[in-house]
Amino acid sequence: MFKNLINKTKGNFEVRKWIRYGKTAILGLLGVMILSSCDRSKYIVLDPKGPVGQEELRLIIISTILCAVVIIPVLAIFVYIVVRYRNKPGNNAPYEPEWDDSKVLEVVWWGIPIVIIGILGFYTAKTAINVSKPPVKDVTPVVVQVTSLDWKWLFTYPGQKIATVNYAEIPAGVPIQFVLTSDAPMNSFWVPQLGGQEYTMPGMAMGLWLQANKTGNYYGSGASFTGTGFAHMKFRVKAVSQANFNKWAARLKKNSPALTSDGYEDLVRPNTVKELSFSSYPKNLFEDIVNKNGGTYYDHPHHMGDDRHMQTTSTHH
Amino acid sequence: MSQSVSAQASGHGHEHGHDQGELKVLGFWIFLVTDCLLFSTFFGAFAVLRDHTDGGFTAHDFDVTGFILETFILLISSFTSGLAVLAMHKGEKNSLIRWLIVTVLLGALFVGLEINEFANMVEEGATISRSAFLTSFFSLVGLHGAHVSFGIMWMIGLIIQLAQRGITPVTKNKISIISLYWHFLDAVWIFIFTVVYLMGVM
Amino acid sequence: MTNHEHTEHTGSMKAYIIGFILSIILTIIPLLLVLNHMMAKTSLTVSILIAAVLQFAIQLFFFMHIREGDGPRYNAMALILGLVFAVTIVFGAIWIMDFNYVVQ
Amino acid sequence: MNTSHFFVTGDPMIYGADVSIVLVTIGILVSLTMLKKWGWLWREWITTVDHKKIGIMYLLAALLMLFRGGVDAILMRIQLAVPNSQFLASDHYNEIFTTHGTIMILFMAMPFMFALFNIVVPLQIGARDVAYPLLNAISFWVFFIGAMLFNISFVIGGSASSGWLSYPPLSETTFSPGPGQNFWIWGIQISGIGSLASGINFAVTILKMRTPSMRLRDMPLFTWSVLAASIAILGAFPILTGTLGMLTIDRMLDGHFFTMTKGGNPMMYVNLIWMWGHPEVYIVVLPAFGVFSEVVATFSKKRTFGYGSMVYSMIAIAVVSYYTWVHHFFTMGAGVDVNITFAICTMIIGIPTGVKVFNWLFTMYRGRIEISQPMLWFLAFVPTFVIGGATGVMLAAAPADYQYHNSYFLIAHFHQVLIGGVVFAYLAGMYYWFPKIFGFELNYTLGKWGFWLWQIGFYVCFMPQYALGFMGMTRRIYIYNQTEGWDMGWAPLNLISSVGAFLMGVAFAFQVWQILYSIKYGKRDFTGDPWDGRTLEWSIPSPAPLYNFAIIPEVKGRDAWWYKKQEMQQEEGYEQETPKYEPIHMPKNSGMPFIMSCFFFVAGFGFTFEWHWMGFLGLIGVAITLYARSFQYNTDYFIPVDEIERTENALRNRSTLIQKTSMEETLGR
Ligand code: HEA
Ligand code: HEA
Ligand SMILES: [Cu+2]
Repeated sequence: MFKNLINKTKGNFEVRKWIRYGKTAILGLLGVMILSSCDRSKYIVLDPKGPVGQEELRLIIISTILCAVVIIPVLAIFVYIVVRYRNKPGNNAPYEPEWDDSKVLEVVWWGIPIVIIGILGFYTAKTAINVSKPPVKDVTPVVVQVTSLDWKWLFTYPGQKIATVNYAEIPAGVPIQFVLTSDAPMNSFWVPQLGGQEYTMPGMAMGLWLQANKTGNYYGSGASFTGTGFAHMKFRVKAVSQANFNKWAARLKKNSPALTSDGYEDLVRPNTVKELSFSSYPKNLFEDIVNKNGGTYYDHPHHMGDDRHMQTTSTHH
Repeated sequence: MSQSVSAQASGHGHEHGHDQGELKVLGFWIFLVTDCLLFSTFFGAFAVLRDHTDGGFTAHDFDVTGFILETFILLISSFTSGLAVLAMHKGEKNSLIRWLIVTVLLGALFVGLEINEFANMVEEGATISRSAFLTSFFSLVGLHGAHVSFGIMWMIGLIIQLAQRGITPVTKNKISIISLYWHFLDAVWIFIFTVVYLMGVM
Repeated sequence: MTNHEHTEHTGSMKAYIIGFILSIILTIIPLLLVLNHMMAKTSLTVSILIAAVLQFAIQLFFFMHIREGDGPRYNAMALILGLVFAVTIVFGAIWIMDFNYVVQ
Repeated sequence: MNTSHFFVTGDPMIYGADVSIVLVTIGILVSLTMLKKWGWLWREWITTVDHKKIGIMYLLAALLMLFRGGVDAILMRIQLAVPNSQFLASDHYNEIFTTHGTIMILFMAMPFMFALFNIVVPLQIGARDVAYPLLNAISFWVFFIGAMLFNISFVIGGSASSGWLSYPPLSETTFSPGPGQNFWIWGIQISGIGSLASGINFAVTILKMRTPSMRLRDMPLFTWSVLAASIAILGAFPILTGTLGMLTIDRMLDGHFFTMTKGGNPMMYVNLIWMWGHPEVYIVVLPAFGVFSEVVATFSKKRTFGYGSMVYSMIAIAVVSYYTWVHHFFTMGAGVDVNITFAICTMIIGIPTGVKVFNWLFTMYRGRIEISQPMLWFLAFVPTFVIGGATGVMLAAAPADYQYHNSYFLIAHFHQVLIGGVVFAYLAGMYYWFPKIFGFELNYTLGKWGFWLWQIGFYVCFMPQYALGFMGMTRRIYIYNQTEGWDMGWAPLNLISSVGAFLMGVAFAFQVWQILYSIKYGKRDFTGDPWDGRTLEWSIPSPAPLYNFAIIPEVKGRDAWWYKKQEMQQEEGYEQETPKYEPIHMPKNSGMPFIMSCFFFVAGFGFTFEWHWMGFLGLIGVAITLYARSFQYNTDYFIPVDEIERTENALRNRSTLIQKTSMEETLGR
């Protein structure tokens, strides 16, 4: 039966060789396609434009290297063993069917991953702590409140008292404290080139530090599924100089319509809209949104803008 | 084809050096452990949501005498189901049936009191859809109540079987299993008593 | 009848009565503590939880006969693992839901 | 409920499905009647409590569901192949990825796994059945009915569309009214009962039903993996039951566990569902590890290296997998301390997994590697799974995950472990144990076509998705490049990915062909031991007789059958002593599991459409069947000695007979 199998294998060798060529060709093609579509700027996660994204990219690279350090040798050993110990006629590699134990080897492969995980764990912790703090200390941050709606993004600026939909302008070089909530199913706020995402959740005001070092238009999108219009929940984050930012805010104050309570009710309705700008919004809009969805049950440790009198009628103390 | 054997002789499986009865008890025990995890899930939700009263009924408003009564009734029924098992081991069928009936009655009383408690709350407007706290309360306590009710139906079935067949290895095994179940429900109640009621009115 | 008499969960009248009395006592103590507001909140919580755990143990040992049976104690192992998981579910949920909102 | 929406309308694809379902059903009913097979179907299959037959039914169901889930996948890939595609509308696409994910994991991977449990475990431990044969049948039927309930949503009522784990508030009535979400809940809830029962059943079977001479440390590694998976099932599935129960309470009773208003907390659902969901993915992968442990040892002709570590690592994975769930929502702001803790716990899983990989490699080391069909899948598994695992570790680095979460990088990761780990392994297991169940092998040439197409298709489909993740493409979008003038350059890679999906589709078609072809022409296995196996299942004829072992086997350590064979060879003229049979105690067939699950169907269907009377009627039916069963005492019988003798002799004669004819055939060819 053994021999039978071997013969069969041989018989199919041609086919296999052919298939293998095919596979190589396709993989090669794939590589070329990937490379050609690869001006690096398309890989926005790998091309961060701010300190948070950079910090995260560093961790991505570290983790990739640490994994590669084990994975590549494993695969090499794997190929070697399979080739060396193939059951084919004339293979005189040693055969020890009873050999099943080696303390040394076992220690090695419990040990190496432990070390790797130790190192990776360390960097993970370090990065996690770093990105939970403002990226630079000596510049006063700007606060932008973000509310995800079905299916659009509302940005309110407590400092400037202006509001936008589906785009946000921010000053470059200034840490931005995004404060996130949702008045619809939870979404996730993601601007890959500035840094990682964070969920927007009803009743909760979540903090996310981001910062752009270069001016430009950055792609942002919702990352957590919210139903029919989800695919259209893209937004633009435009980083400009501080001076231009101030000018822009002033222009909005002057030229744009106000967002009224009724206007907000309109926004809440499930549909998609284009970019909008507003010169003002109802007082405490964001706080009200958070509270109406259960925000009163939590203590909010960081401020939600300049309206610090957030009610904390929380029953637990 | 092959002759059929009465399951009375189902001290079978000697070929494996163990018997069906023991096997079933182990399986049931493991089931109870998983049931315990089911309750934990509801306990977890309750613990997280217990303050989320939305301005309505709070844990301070529980009827203290009601739950104290329920607790003692269930405790006593756990004891009587134990007495039933003792009677069974002594081979006293009538006494066994009697203790089971007492247990069933106590269980029914417990369920009745619980339904009454729920009804009173609902009357006050404290319904399951009033707040997250109440949703988690009714679900957790109701889940336990449903378990007790199920146990009552089951026990009645066993009483009938005992009356029909007397104490056999099979019925014996069934009784051991239900008494396990009954004690388990008592154990779960202890935590409901403590976490839901006592910590609520505290 | 069969050869498995020795594995049966017997337990004696005495054990049941002791168990019963203990569980009554362990129910009354926390009740008194709570109804008479005898302690500060944290210590009160801890005490009544301890009473509950003790009572649970009594059910296990006096009524459910966890110690009996021969061969490996798979039932005890299952129980212990189950309790570890149960604690994880409850306290894990509490810990994770007890937010501080700052990922970044 | 508005009954005018009872049948899903307005889509040619669905009309097509309606028509073909009706036609196929009629076809099946007619042919069963014409061939007078109703009685046979009832006696031999529907009422069976034989673990082998139950295993076969699981296997068929799993393959069917692989097809259904695969068609979903193909539809998604057609939609995503080009930008601005109008092939599927948003809601339809959303339904499809929801059903795809749900079906693939709960109704494909799980039954495939239970198929192997059922087929292999009792045979490997020298048992005549599982601990609770009737419960086993209940598990199957309950699973099957749950799966069917979920599947009919395609044509009746509409499917769920809020993702395979249906996060609230999206899955609450406010945002997902109607039966779709209910189908999802009840389909999973009902089949979940079956999974939990199987977990109990196999845990007890393994602990208690082994042949008395088999110590735990002699157990084959597949059996160990089943034990580990069962432990994880017991820990995880009650949480699923509870969580779905809460969602039901929210939807049916207007509760507020997870709603936005009145104090509900949606994140609590996310927390709970992953307490189940994360162990769940390890539940399906642990038996996969077990399959490969058997395959590698058999086809390397060598003892498994590091048996002890293999066992410990599996138990460790089963337990530690309970402590990693937060890695699915690192970005929900549970705090730095929580994230770091769970990131590290998650990475720790890589350690025992790595140990397993190394031990497989060193099982092959100094062995004699036979590249048979099952082994082929192992060779593909190693690189695929190791890379997929490595990307898992990258995801586990919490702050890096802020950039990967819900992107196509994640999609690529989990398909790589699910397909490379689970699907490859279960297919390997199917090829490996196929002769044991059916008595013939699957054709190698066709199998190789299937294999290579799967491999190429897999890499072509999923490697580009990692890149897409880095390009910022998020999951669950039905369309791209359309709005707001963003051209993110996703089009070429998506096209490539879709090509890969089609290749996998073709691969699957080859496998179906392979099975059909081999039914007729496959090499018959008359030895009972086609691979020169090591464990007990190979010591009995293929297919195994009803009672598996006429004599309960005596085991002298690990790889019992391998050493027994050596013993037989060494002792010149080894003559098995004439066996002295004893009557064998067996459970009787029962229609109760099927009837009960029909009532479950009624209940599930009623609750889905919020026809509560029907739901409760169904539940009462379930209760009554249970009650009736409890009053049944005449449930077992003995197979008498002469019948055993007859069967055994027939088997022996058949094997010599077939041996002869097949020799002639081979010579003739
Ligand atoms: C069979 C299924 C399966 C398996 C086995 C795994 C295995 C792993 N998974 Fe995966 N995972 C899924 C199925 C699976 N996963 C699914 C379905 C999802 C998404 C669900 C959804 O959102 O819809 C997911 C999502 C997911 C996330 C969430 C990401 C997010 O949502 O943002 C994370 C994060 O930590 C993760 C991590 C891991 C890790 C660390 C492993 C580890 O177990 C891998 C271990 C293996 C190895 C590491 C390789 C071999 C080891 C060595 C050779 C030793 C040395 C190696 C090192 C030290 C690096 N997975
Ligand atoms: C075991 C689990 C499993 C398996 C095997 C697969 C298999 C496949 N999956 Fe799936 N997938 C999931 C589990 C799985 N998936 C989960 C859990 C999700 C998340 C869902 C969610 O977001 O909620 C997901 C999501 C998911 C997405 C993301 C959708 C989105 O977010 O928008 C995509 C996209 O490419 C995808 C593709 C595929 C493909 C191409 C296959 C292929 O391997 C399929 C192979 C194909 C076949 C086996 C086809 C057989 C069909 C035929 C033979 C018919 C032939 C017909 C034609 C060729 C027309 N899957
Ligand atoms: Cu996970």
